[in-house]
Amino acid sequence: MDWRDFYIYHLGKVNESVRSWLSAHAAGWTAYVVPAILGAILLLVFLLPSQLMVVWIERRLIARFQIRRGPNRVGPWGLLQSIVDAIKLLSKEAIMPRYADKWPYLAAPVVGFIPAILVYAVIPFGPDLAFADLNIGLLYLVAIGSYSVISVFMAGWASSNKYALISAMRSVAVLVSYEIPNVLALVGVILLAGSLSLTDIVRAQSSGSFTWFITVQPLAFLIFFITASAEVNRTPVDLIEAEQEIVAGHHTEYSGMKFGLFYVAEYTSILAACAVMSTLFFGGWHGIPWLERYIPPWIWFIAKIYIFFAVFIWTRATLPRLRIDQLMAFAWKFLIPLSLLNILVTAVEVLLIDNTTLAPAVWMTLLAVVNYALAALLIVAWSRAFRMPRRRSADIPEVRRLGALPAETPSY
Amino acid sequence: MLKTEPYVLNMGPQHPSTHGVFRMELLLDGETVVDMRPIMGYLHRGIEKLSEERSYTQCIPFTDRMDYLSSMTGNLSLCLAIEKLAGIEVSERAKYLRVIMAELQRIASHLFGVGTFIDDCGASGTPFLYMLREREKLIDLFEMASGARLTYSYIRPGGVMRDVPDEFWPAVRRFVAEMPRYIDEYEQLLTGNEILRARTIGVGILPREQAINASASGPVLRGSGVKWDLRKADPYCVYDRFDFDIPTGKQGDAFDRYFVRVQEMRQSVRILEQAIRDIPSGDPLPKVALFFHPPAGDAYGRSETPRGELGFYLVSDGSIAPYRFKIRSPSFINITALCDMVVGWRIADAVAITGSIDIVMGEVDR
Amino acid sequence: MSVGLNHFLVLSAVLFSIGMYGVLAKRNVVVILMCVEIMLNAVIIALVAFSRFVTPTLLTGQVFAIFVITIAAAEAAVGLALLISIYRNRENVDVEEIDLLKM
Amino acid sequence: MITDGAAFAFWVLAVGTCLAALSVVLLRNIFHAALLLVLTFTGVAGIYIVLSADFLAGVQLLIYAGAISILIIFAVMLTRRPVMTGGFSRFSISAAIVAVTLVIALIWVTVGLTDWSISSESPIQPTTAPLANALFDRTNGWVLPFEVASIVLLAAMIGAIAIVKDK
Repeated sequence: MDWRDFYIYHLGKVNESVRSWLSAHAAGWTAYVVPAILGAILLLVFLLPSQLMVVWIERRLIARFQIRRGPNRVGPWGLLQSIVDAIKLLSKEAIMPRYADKWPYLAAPVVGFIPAILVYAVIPFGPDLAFADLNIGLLYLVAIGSYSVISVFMAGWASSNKYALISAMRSVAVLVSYEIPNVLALVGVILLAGSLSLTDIVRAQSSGSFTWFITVQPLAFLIFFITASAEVNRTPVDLIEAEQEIVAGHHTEYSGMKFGLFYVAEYTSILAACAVMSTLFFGGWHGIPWLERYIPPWIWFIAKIYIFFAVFIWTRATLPRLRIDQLMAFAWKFLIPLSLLNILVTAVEVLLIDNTTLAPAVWMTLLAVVNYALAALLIVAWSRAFRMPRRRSADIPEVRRLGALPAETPSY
Repeated sequence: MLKTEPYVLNMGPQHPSTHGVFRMELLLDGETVVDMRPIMGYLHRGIEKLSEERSYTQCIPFTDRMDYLSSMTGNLSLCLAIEKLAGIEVSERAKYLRVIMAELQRIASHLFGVGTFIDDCGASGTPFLYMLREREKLIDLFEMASGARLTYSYIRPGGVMRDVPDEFWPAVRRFVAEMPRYIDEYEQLLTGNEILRARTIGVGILPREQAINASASGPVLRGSGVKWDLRKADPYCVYDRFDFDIPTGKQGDAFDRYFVRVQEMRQSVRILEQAIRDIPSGDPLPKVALFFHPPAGDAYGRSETPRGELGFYLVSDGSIAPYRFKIRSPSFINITALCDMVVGWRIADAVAITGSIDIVMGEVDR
Repeated sequence: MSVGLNHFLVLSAVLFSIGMYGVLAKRNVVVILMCVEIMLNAVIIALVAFSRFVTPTLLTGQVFAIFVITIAAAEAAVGLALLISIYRNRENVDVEEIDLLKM
Repeated sequence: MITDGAAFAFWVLAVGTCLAALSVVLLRNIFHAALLLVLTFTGVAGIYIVLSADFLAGVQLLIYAGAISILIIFAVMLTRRPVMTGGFSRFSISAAIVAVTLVIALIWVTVGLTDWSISSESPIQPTTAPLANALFDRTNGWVLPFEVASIVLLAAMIGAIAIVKDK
């Protein structure tokens, strides 16, 4: 073992070093098991404090946006507030509605939590710092992400609460609709990088002809940002747990740590969405060139995650919420056509790249200018043509025909 | 559409977006509201009956607790009714002070109403807290004048409780000078916001005729395009001396009601500027005894509160207490039009429309 | 004990039969659709197993599997659309109740 | 052949998948059945990974667990509780006989009678790019079936909309 492998700059080499040492000096199976456990511990070392930090950051930042102070009582600047909240959640009574469908009700938080953690398996925190560098990384990411619907649906259906049921119906409709532009927006990046592996995609963003993909994929990034915020339930598209309408959506009936698991899963997947955005569009672990020598890649990456998280908080603090039919119309009539056009344009560009004789720098600048202009043009043109639905969902007489409330109120 | 069976959803009395303990019984088809019934009474305290056991001046604290977001105008309405019943004269300075308080209160109440409305549209509290920032200044002003922050009981039959202290005037001048800029800030944040416009324009339309037939008043009526404001139509205090406009909406949707409120804040600032400039000196204190016996008869006094026409119908039998104390509360009457506005829209719209009416349950239930 | 082609074929056969039993024995159309999906999955397992063990370098089995999945998606969409259409007209999704052609 | 770890994974996945599939068939609550169907699909995806078909496993998770099971759950939701029971028809006993006969026959034919020529070559490991080459190869690829499949999907989509659409 070389001591330089344990230099904090390259955390990923620790694992590699341990693996090679074990395969040389210990039983064969330890070389598989020990690095895996080590990786899981590293991941948790990032995730668990991040959970607490992120909740604190969100509350403090939102408070700033709202001219308040936010939590400032427990610990310095209220830093320990999240821990206290966690303890409170743990000590709360676990209530289950009498008519709840028992095992889906109990399983839903876990089903929601597992995929949220599993997503991190493929995210590269540094050059060698991915838990599993799958060659189908992006596909895995999208596939695992689609499990969150099932969790929401289980919780909503099983808790025998009408608000939760409405939330379940919404989640199925919204997440299925937003999955499509979400995946389509990724295709542009896949075309440019020529790989599904997230490590390869990050490497492609520093190889000769490319810089960060945000320079050539602005439209895809915008679409991905919107769809990602829909998938992780952030305002203005957090219809699944729209507080003002359906109380807390699918976790209305959950208390104590069962609610806490939903909460943790939500923040975990928000962080995952931020991580994916910085991986795909903002160069992953790459940083500012002349600072890269001094600051380790994984710090760059985590910094990017937190910056994106701040952007999510910003949108949450600023915008009102869309209505469900407007949200669906937005996905189907605005995001999907634009993401399809983006694929078309990117595919043509990738074909041209192979046949061009221009210098990479010139070519990339040209592409960036063209893509930004096209993105702006498309967004403006499409938003002219696209109108949010503002009509009633049906005419009053037709709605009235469906019935009326019984004359007497049932009970007080 | 699919053949579905409508189901009943009880929204409230405990629900994050029903203002206070209001309960909506919604009949839903999927997410579309098929029928709706407002259920009130969770905050009923029997104010009308209680008032019949008390002297006229003792009734004033009840008005604080009806519309707790605009106590001043509640006091004013009742005092106007009592003065009409008993024939009490009010000094000029008291009239101006009443106007100043009523308009400050209108701004404060509209700030709260618009803020909660934006909250109901799904914003996570930021506009609301921006508006509370200014409301806080107003509450400080009221505290200077009356000593209370929410339940003022400042306006009394025949005048006001006491003259405002000296430090009130620079503070109110500064507020009046600053307020237009803050209103611009809100409009920047909200009026042009595409999501808010999509959520509110065309939503919850209350047509002109329907608004009149429902006897709606205040921003709900003016949002539907009816130019009716008691300050112009039946001027009380000294409102006929001021130059101001009555903003009206175009089609009576939720956005119009929001917009009318914002414009009314601007007009209130205009009135305040004139009232502060013109206020005469003198003694604003009441010239009547604390307990008085109005002549037998009846009177209806009303004023334009932030929510509409708040009227008190008083019947006197010559004794110290009113024989009959009837309240016409604008929130209660405006909310009767809610069903027609909500049917055919989604759950989210039902919440937004309820927010756009700006009800205060203390006044609805009394 | 090493796992070979036969293991996968047995698994495929068992899954297929389970699905088949469901298709024959259940009354609810939704459940029948679920069972059809299980049968399709069993078939894909066999295809991929052949691809893995008989022609490991050709990938033809996996290409077939992709086509089967495509068709399965189309089948699910149309099947559920039909189901909803039937439910709309009859308020029932019981195969023993919606045998209209017999009348 | 297949390493011991993978054999262990196979047994766990195979038994789990079969149990889940059996529960889909046997449970009367079709909401539970739909959830177990997701488990079945996930197990099958695991089987694909054991068979070193990683791209296919991803597709399985995305299409089956992510899309088809959601569609089925949607159908469960749209057909309300009174008809939500998953009872057995009057053929259930004969169906059981057929199914058992089928499984015996299938195993007998495929495992007992047929002699498969097992290749000893190791499988292609990252399958994504080779799969794309196999699909879109100019000489002996599957471009035409691929395009036909896309048209089938389009037709299915339009057909589904046409069936469900309001008249």
